[in-house]
Amino acid sequence: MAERCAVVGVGQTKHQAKREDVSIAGLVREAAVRALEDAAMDWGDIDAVVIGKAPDMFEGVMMPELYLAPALGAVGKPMMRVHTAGSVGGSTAIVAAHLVASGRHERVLTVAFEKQSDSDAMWALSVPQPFSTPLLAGAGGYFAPIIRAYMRRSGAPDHIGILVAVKDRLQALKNPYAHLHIEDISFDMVKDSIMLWDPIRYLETCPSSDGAAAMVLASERVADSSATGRPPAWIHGMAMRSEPTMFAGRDQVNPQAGLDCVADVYNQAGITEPRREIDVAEVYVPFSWYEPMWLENLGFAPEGEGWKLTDAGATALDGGDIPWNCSGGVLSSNPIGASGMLRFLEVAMQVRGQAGEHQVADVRRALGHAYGGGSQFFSMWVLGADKP
Amino acid sequence: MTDGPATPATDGPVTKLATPIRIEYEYTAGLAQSRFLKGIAEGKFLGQRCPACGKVYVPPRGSCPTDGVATTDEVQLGNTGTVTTYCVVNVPFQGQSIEIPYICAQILLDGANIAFMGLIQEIPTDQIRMGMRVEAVWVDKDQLGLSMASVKYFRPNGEPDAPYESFQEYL
Amino acid sequence: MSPAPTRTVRPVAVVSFAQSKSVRREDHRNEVEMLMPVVTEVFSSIGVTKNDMGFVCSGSTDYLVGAPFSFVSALDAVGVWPPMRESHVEMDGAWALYEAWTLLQEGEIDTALVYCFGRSSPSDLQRILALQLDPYYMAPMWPDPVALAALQAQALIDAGKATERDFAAVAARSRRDALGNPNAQVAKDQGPDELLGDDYVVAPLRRHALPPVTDGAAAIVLAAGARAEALRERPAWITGIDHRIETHALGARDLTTSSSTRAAAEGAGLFGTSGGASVAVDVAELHTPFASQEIIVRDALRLADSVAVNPSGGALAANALMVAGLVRIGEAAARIMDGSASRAVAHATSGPCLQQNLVCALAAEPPAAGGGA
Amino acid sequence: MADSEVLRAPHVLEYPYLRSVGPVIGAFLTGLRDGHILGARSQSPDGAPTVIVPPTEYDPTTGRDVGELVEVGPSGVVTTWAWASAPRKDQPLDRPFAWALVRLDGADTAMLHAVDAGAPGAMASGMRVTARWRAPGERVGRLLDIECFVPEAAAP
Repeated sequence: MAERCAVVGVGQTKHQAKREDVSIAGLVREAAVRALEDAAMDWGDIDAVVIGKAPDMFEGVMMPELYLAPALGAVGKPMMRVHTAGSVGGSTAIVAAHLVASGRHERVLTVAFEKQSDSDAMWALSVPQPFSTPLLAGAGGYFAPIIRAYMRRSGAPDHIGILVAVKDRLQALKNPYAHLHIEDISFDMVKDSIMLWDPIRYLETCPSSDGAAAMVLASERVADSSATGRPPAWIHGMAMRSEPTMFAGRDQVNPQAGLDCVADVYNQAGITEPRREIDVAEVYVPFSWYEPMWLENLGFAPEGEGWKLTDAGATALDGGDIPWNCSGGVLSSNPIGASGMLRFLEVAMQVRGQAGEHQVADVRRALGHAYGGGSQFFSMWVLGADKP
Repeated sequence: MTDGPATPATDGPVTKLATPIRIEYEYTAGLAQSRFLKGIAEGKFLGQRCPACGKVYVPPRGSCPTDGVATTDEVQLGNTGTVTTYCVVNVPFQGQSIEIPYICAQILLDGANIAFMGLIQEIPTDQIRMGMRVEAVWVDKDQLGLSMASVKYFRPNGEPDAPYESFQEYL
Repeated sequence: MSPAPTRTVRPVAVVSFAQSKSVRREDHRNEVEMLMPVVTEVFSSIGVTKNDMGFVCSGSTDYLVGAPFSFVSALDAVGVWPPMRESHVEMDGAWALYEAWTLLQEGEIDTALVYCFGRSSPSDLQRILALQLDPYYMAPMWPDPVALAALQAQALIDAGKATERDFAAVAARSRRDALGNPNAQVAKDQGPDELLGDDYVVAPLRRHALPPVTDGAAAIVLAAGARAEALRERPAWITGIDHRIETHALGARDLTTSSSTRAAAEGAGLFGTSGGASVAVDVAELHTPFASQEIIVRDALRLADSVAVNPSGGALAANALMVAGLVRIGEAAARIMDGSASRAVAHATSGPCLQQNLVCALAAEPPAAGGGA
Repeated sequence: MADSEVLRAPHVLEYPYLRSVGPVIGAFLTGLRDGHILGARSQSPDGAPTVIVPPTEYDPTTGRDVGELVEVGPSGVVTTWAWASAPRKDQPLDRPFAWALVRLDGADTAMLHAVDAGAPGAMASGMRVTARWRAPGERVGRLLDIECFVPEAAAP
């Protein structure tokens, strides 16, 4: 009963630590205007706007969609604001896509952003609460023990995380929008970087970025008559799943919500052998070790064997059979609220053949993935070059 | 905090605007957290059991996250537990006075069905292991208060390591 | 924008509604503890559990709690295990309901839980809401929502559209009607003349024209088609729902009208195909926190004089931030479910001076298949 | 458990946000520091030329990019007002004042600011007001470089 929906325009900012040349609205408009230009549309063509970002405390603006409505051409239109923690960029795109899939609208602009340099990400993510004296160890202190549990369970050797960190930074060199461009990135450079949260080294972590991402989603009728000269990227499947932050017996290494979410998406897309049927994936990897963990969670490798794909170079743009994060991924650009949408957007670029130097040849189907909270909120979509 | 108040540019274009924000709240701990903290102030760990699934949560949050029902049955837990997993922190954090490197571990208290994050001391950082048995070291009685700061840290208690199978479902 | 092809609207109804008793200060419970009994009740009253829900969607804001990710622990009040389809909007629960309604349109799921919570008491709402404003040009002056609503009220007076006595009459009627609402926070029987003796808070708004500061939570279960009929003898069918936003720049708006409410009402089919000079629903629940705003929204919805407006007492009787909009939909649906109304309209608002508005039309009869929404 | 047994504690959410402002807001704030008020040329939805004050990078109604900046004010008309008899923390004035939307001469939109009028009886929609500037040395490039507006008749 759902209507077909496709991505017909994408836009993103140059991501960097501090975008001191723009206001919040200026940052968001930079991505939105590029998406409209890519879709060969103007503000007036858009039926509705869906915006997402992580906590409002990053910018100190409560429900900033109110202030941003005119900046996004939303005056007189429906506008929604999504917040699902780190997965929000993906969830926002999915909420927007449902506005089309439900038959509600034909052209929806979806935007996600973070301008964390207006404050300090470390502060905003861990505002201390009374009565709790949290062991101050940052996000890495939360995720490092989970990574150690993965290493124990899988028997993965120590160098796997380094391989991912090098691969994604090499790929970022081919993406002009990426925040980190480390020209001389090497195995030894990552290996010798400071061990922040053993087993996580400094260069195995994501940066903190200002940035925004935007897409125009369209109905079949609009996508078929698109004047952009680029093919639409059709949604073959999309899903969200959530589970509680903590509960007795919770598997944080291979979360059930991730398993359920990807099973739903593959089922919608008719995918039974993801490694063979998916040509490229953009997966939310904020710490390098999450690549092998998600390779298993997303069905590209049996449980305990994801690291073997990484080790064999299967996930590299250069020579791999299932390239992951050709854009450089979250390890190279991390405007938190937009990071998930960038994954969704990058696979649209791959399917539409507009990824430039980091383009994979002949992409027919691609997986975009985001997660957030304590590995508990998941959003994913599969895009394809063919109409589903 | 990385930036102090803006110092105004007296000439040249204005590129920054300082907008300090301060909001004051009265935080209410709620029933479950209040019970837990009062236990802490008496030097004991109080958890709550879910009436539906029987799992024991500590610190309790008043509801079972999988059943969505109130957890009202109070359970006193022991002072010992098992390290399920850990990391070694080598980076200083603002507001954190512990000397680096230090060990951050997930600790499964005996009788509990959920692990929580705690500091491990009195052991070199390269000797921490998954499965290590540990005990809570409390501040002096007259220093006990309504916060987890009443637990100074955990330390090895000398028992043999717990077998991996005994805690693997909590990873 | 070229017109969309005609599409089929899937009938979706409110089949259960629950809310906490609205209080000035929820003294001994945190957000999860306040929400849990509401979720329990919204399920138990129709004999379902969370396992029967195809989707969960919530609305809340971190700034009320003063901590990031405050919606995450609220999930513990539901118990999303095994994993569930779930989403959250940093908006009033009315927009969470809109998201759920949209998903239900696709036909893959038949049920959804919508909930929201807001404790305004821990801090100073007048100060927090200043953070909703343009961060460069308005927020640094810390204008409070009463001041902004007062600018709007004065504009109404200057335009000859209302008087201070009209504001008092709205407040008097709302608080008197609230006497019949066991969940209301402010209810009393005072006439407009008496209320006009109140002091100004920010002139021209006197104390009585302001909403109370409220802690509360609410939940609704939506169900589609036959499932709705199986769960509730008389479901409150959503015949149309839509929302619109206006510019944030107060000085670029006509504050005496609500073009976004009008457009949302048109989108929700409230005016029918005739253009509807006057809308004669049985009940209207309007989320108008300030008495002066009811006059604007009532006009935007073209409500006939016969319509019972805010029989619950409305936002002047209880106004939990992020909750009061969904409560309007719940209250309107409750009138249909209990048989006292056949047609109703509910309205929710967000932002300064009615910047963003949602309109939900409800009826005892399901929407005709094949019609516009 | 009795209410008195529930724990409470003060919690403060505080941060000194330092915002980058971009070219348009930046030019406006620079103008304020230097003692003049700028608006942005734009077009209404029906194409009529307009001037937006305070200026944003985009038109507040159509969302389109704005054009060049032009000087407006420093006097204008109150389009609506509200009397704050008990000003709150951090608001523009610490004595009773009027919040007002002020449409400056040469502008088509009104800006929110304070009017120091002494008493509500001195306020009316349609009245003319003029900016009261802070001393040049106190101006740093923010909206409150205009301390407030005052009734034009009362201006020196």
